[in-house]
Amino acid sequence: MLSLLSSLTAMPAVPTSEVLHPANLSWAGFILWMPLVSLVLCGLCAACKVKSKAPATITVICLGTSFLLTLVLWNGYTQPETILLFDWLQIHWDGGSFVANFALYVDSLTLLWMLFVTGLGTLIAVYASEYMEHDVGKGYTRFFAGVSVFLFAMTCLVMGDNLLMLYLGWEGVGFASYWLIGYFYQKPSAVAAAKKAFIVNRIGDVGLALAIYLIWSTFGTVQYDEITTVLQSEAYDASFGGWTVHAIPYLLMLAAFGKSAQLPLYVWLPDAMEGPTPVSALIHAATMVTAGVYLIIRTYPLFMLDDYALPTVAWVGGLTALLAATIAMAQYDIKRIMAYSTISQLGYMFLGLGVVTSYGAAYHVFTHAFFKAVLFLTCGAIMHGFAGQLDLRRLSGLRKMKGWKIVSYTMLVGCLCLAGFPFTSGYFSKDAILAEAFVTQGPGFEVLGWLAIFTAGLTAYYTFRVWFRVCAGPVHFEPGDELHGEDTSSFHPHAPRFAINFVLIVIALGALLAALPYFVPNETENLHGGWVAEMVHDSPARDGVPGVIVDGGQAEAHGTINYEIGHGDILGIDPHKAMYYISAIVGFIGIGFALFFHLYCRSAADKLRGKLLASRATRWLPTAMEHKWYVDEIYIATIRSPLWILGKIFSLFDRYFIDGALVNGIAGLPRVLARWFAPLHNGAIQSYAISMIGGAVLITLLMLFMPEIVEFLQSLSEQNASTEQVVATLGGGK
Amino acid sequence: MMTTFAPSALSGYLIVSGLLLAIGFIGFFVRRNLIVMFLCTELMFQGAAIAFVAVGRYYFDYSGQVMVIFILTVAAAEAALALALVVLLHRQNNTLDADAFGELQE
Amino acid sequence: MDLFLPYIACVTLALTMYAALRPSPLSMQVTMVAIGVAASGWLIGIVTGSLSAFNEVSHGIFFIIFSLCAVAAAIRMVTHERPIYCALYFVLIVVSTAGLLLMLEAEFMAFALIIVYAGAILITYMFVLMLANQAENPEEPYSQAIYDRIPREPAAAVAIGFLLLCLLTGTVTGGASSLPPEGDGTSQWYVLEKLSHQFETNVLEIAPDFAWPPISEDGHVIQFGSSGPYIVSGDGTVLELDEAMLPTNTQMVGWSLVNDFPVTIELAGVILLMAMFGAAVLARRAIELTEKEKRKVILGHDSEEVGDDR
Amino acid sequence: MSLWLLLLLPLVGAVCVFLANASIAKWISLGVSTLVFVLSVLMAVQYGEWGSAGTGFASHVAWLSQLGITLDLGVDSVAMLLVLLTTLLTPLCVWGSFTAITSRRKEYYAWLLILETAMLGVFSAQDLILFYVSFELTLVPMFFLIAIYGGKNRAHASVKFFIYTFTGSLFTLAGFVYVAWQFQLSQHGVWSFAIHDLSQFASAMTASEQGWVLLALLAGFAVKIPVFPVHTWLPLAHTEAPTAGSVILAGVLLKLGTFGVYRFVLPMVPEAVVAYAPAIAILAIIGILYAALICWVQDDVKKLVAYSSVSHLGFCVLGLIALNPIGLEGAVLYMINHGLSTGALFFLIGMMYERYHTRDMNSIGGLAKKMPVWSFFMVFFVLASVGLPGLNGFVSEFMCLLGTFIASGSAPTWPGVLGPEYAAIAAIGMVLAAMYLLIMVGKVVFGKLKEPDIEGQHTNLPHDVSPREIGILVPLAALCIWIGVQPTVLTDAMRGSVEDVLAPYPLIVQEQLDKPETVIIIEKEDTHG
Repeated sequence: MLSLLSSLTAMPAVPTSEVLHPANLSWAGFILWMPLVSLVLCGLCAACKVKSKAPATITVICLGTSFLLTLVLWNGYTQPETILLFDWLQIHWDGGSFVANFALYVDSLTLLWMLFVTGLGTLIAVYASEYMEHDVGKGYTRFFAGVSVFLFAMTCLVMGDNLLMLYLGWEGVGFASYWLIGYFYQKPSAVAAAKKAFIVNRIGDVGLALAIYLIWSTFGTVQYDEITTVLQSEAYDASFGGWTVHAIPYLLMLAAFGKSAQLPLYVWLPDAMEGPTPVSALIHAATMVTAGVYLIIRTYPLFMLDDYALPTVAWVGGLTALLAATIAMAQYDIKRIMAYSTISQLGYMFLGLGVVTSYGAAYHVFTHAFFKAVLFLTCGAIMHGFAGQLDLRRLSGLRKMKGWKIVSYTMLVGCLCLAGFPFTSGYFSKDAILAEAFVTQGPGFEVLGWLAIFTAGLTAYYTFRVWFRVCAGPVHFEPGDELHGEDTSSFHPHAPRFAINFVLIVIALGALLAALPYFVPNETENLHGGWVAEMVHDSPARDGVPGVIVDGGQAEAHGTINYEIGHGDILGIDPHKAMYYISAIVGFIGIGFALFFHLYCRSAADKLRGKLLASRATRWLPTAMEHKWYVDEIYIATIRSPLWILGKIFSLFDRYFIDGALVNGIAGLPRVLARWFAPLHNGAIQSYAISMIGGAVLITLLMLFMPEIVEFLQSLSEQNASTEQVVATLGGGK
Repeated sequence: MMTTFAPSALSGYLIVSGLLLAIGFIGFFVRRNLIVMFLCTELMFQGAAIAFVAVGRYYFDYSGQVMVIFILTVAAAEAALALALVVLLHRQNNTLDADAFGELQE
Repeated sequence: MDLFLPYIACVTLALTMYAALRPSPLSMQVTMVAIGVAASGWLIGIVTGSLSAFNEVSHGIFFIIFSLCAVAAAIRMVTHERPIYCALYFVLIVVSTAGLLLMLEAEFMAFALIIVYAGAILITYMFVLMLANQAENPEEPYSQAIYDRIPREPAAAVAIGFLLLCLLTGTVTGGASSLPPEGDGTSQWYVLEKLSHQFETNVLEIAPDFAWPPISEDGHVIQFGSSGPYIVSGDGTVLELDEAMLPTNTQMVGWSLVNDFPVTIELAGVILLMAMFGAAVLARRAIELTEKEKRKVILGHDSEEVGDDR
Repeated sequence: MSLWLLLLLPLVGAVCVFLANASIAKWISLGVSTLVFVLSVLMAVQYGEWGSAGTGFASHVAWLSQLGITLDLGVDSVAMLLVLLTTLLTPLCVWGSFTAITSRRKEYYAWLLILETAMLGVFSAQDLILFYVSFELTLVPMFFLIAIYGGKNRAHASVKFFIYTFTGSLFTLAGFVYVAWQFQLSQHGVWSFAIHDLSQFASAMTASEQGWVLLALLAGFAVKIPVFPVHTWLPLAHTEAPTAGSVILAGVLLKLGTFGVYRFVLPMVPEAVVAYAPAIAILAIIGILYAALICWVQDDVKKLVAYSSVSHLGFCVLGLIALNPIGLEGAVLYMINHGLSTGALFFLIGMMYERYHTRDMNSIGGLAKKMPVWSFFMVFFVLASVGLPGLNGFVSEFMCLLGTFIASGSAPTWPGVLGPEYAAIAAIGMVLAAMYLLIMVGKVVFGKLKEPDIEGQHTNLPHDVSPREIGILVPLAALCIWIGVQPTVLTDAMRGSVEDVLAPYPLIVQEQLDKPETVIIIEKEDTHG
């Protein structure tokens, strides 16, 4: 509320020159303010100890308003606009300034992101109003306040017109994530997961902060449009910025990898599933984790400045996708499977960015947001209904149970999309990335392409492993441990009611319809890829849109980078066409394996596992996969524990060496000296007399021999001077 | 008119005064009887008095003798007060040992 | 070698002092005092040079006698284990000092010293000593209190004391030659000038027809010529002045006291007064009164009932 | 003259408190300190030098004119901001002590008010001696606050606090006197202790002289800040001090050191600052990382926050010696922000301690269930401390690091002697800060409810924070948000003073940068010859 007020009252101290302030767009600020209003109202609810569903209503209305405003903004969008809300951080001095206003930058990329962020946000808030109802009066308000904070921060992140706004949102979503993961704050694992998420993200944040410093010191600004202007200006040449332009993309990468859970910073995301499921769906699947992708797309021109920046992104993305997929195959907790699947899909997106198809990445973000939200929300519904049961071995045949049909079939939709089943949205978006891996020439991109195709197969397998286990097969279930006073034997699943079902259907439809934009004809010439491509094309990331020749001007000016587009092929066929068939085949193979092992012959899966475990040569494979390749353990052993031990050592060092030996030692010196002189002050008057006389004698002696002493000292200094003179003469002589 | 006074004669007087001062000091330090200690300070006063008068004589300056008058004054005052204190202390501890009054000592 | 002779004397004296401070029989004590006196005499002799340094030989002889007497008495006083004897030896010191002062033509001070010290202060000391010291058996060799018999750290005291003495000796022997020139005695004549009544009387006694007052020049009436001081009258008569006209030493001291140190003498008076008060307050003995007696003092009668409000 | 009113009012209040009945002492001191706060706010409104380099409310009173010592007062905009911080925190401290202090109340409140006078004196002194006297005068009330009202080990802590900081500042005095003496020699015996005169004079001294003066000044200020190797008094003093003492200590007293650097070290000895800046920066960075790692393994919440002060002020020092406006403005902002957020954290820990009589993280936990409002504020201020954007800590931390980052020799307008590598290493501190503070929150606020056995130590305080305690926290929280959202108001306000202080630096840095190369060349020639 306070910041809202100040935004209204704050007068810009220094007029910002570049902002043409179209009055008709200033209402766009309310996209940002509505979540904040919701937060404040939720806060009031908390203060008044409201014990109803009012917070949910408020949040849904506010977020819905945001979504509607976004729609209106999109509808009226013609060209990029900067909308100044208020002056935030403006430091001017003699010879420079650092300006980061609280301003919005609305271009098509922003709108693309905002549409699904606010849309999904609203829907998931509706879902949560039912999902969280058992907490009404206790954590209900807290939950919706957290969601509001998240939406506010995410809006800042996406809509901010400068990197500092992005940083604000960046840390803000991290904090909201901390807040919501730690929602069940009495559960130690939830608290630990929240902490882990925040701290790991913080590592990325440091990268972002340093990148901002570098960008500012290189370009003199942190505003996106001005950076672009500098890059296109004449001041830009091969020697521009020196080493800094090569360091910037790697620092940004660090930030993106942290937020989007890529190697080596992905470890927080699986643990983040400790939060309520709507949170997992909204934050840890659909929106927040795509912030890294957004960051890289937003700063795509900067990535073009270094030869190895984008290949690095590609390789990290590809490897993450593979690693996460292998882990997902061996997990039993369906929510965790979805988490690893998210990491894997995010890996695809980075792969897409790396192989210079920002369009593909953005499109995958878009489709993934829908189908992964569906998957998480169905998981949530199952968890809600079966008292926290998430183990796929203890659930079966859901689709045959009364009231669970919608859940089962929406989940099927999600699975199909995720597996890349032909003509679903995931099929098109994934193909856009895979094909481009073969199109673009880069270090090992072809290998990456094949790896990604293999991973697609794994994806199809683990996805349908879940669905066949949980929704198909004979009816069987065991409740989880979150029984609210119910007995295990008399347990009845709580089938989801209207709100959840409604949201599931809407989002599932969205997931299916997300394929449509691919076919929407766009107005720009020579542009494939439909609506999303157009949205990306209007942004700084247009280099990665098919049909557009990479604007090699900047890149070539800088070095040897040369992404040749359109020359690659796959087995002699045009990659885009080939990929339609290859990925369909791979998907079917994956689904086929899942069908065999998890529907028709479930015992075979256990047998296979048993066989693998029995043989010494292959034992490591399932063990390592089930233990997530021991990455957490490795991190603890190599980073956390050594640092902790270092802290302990420092603590002891501080106490015993610096404080004990140095400080107290020095402070103890006077005491030691005093021990020598203390006998002089023994209280006997005669000893005082003796010291008095002794002093008098000394002083008299000094006075008597003063001339001699002075003479002696003079002779000494003369000697010194003469030595110096000698030295000086010698030195001078040389 | 007074006759002049040779420097070597002055030296003689000063040496005597120094002897008295030194012996008085030794006495003050070694003796433990409070009253004798005071007597020793008086002895040091004597030494000082001789030095004052001798130097005054050397310069025909009578301030030296005036100083001796003040020394007498101080000695008298000191005797009165110190002896009063000694009487008081003796009443308390029934001893004149200076070392016996060490309560304020650390 | 001559340079070190005084110090050798000092060291001898120091060793003697140290020996004398140890508890020892009387004969030993006497021997030590004798050696000490001899060493002191030697020291004084070295410093003074010869008796010719004094204006008259008798002065020199008396100086030697008095000073050795004083030193001997001082050594004895410091080393004697019976406080009464210490006090008596101190009387001897005072008398010797008075003698030395006489040699220095400070008659007033000499007698004042004897009167005030020997007559007043020392008597007080004796009283207190007798008051405080328990009567002891004079026959018993070690009947004195232990704190009178055992000295405290004589070695350190002797060391420091004689370091002091050596220093003084050094100063005196080394510094006598560098002293500023001695006075010429003109100051006495100027004092006479100011004692105008006495001056006039004395002058008119010698030369009754002198035209008083004389002419002053450079602010002074008395002028110094080659043959001594003279004054010039208004009519140009010159009168040579005689030394007998000078004010006496005592007069000079008095003049110096009231002319040069008027405030100091006031202060001395205050100090004495305070000392008197202080001594009275300190030595006052608190009288222990019972409740009954207090009540009697306060109320003026011996009533049990009144004022009993406990 | 109004500064005099500001200075003397608490003193008069202290006398009144001392004379009054013990039961109303707290109300008197609350009234007086609030009055002072209102007065200072009015002054801030009237203050005419915002944004410029001038000194406002200047007044001249002669004191020891033979030595040129005066009682001149006056505040530049940075000092004015710190005056506001002081006058804000003092009434809050008084208010916060209402229930915590039950014995010897009169003296307590009197000492607090005297402390306020001393702190205001430091910020508003225009005379070195007056500054020094005020600087040392802060020790006395603080000493008694710790020694009488502190924890178990209070005697040791208070003595250590006093002697350690006092010893350091004696060197500072020596430095001051040396400069004044040299000034006197150059002025043919005319003494002056006016800060302005001496700054001008000292900056013209030779480089080696400046180096010694810098070391002398830093000896006092570095202990106060505290910089890495001389920090060990701080955790001890914080742990043992009463709540209000800790708040004042963290909120204002530590700022005396950084303010001293701003006011004296930077203008007086620019050449030496340039020469020593890398060394100081390295110490600051060591402090940031070292203290952060120590925080991690602490069990005592208060000690943790105390060490976090050491870590945080490292950023502030970096900003101070970045020698460019953004860094210095960030550092000044850091002083204020650290005062607000860490002060609030100490308040919160005090509230917890009043209820549970323990600060051990192992014996307490999950307080969110029992004290939701308290937990809310705890998390809030921890986040402010961690540097969440939108709150105050972020802005200053960001500016300090940015200042350090761009303070390389190649910077066009404000060359410095630090650079990206310093900022990059210091930025690790941001991760560590999040780590230890969130671990602390995770243990104390979240998790399963764990309460120590408080039998026999019943307090009549409510479970959760009382309205009075909320009243203390809300202004601080509001300021945290306001500064986070509108930092430009403050940075604009201090710009003139900051640039005035930094004005001579670009030239000196440039000279310094040119110098080492020539030296190297000479050495090379020597070896060849």
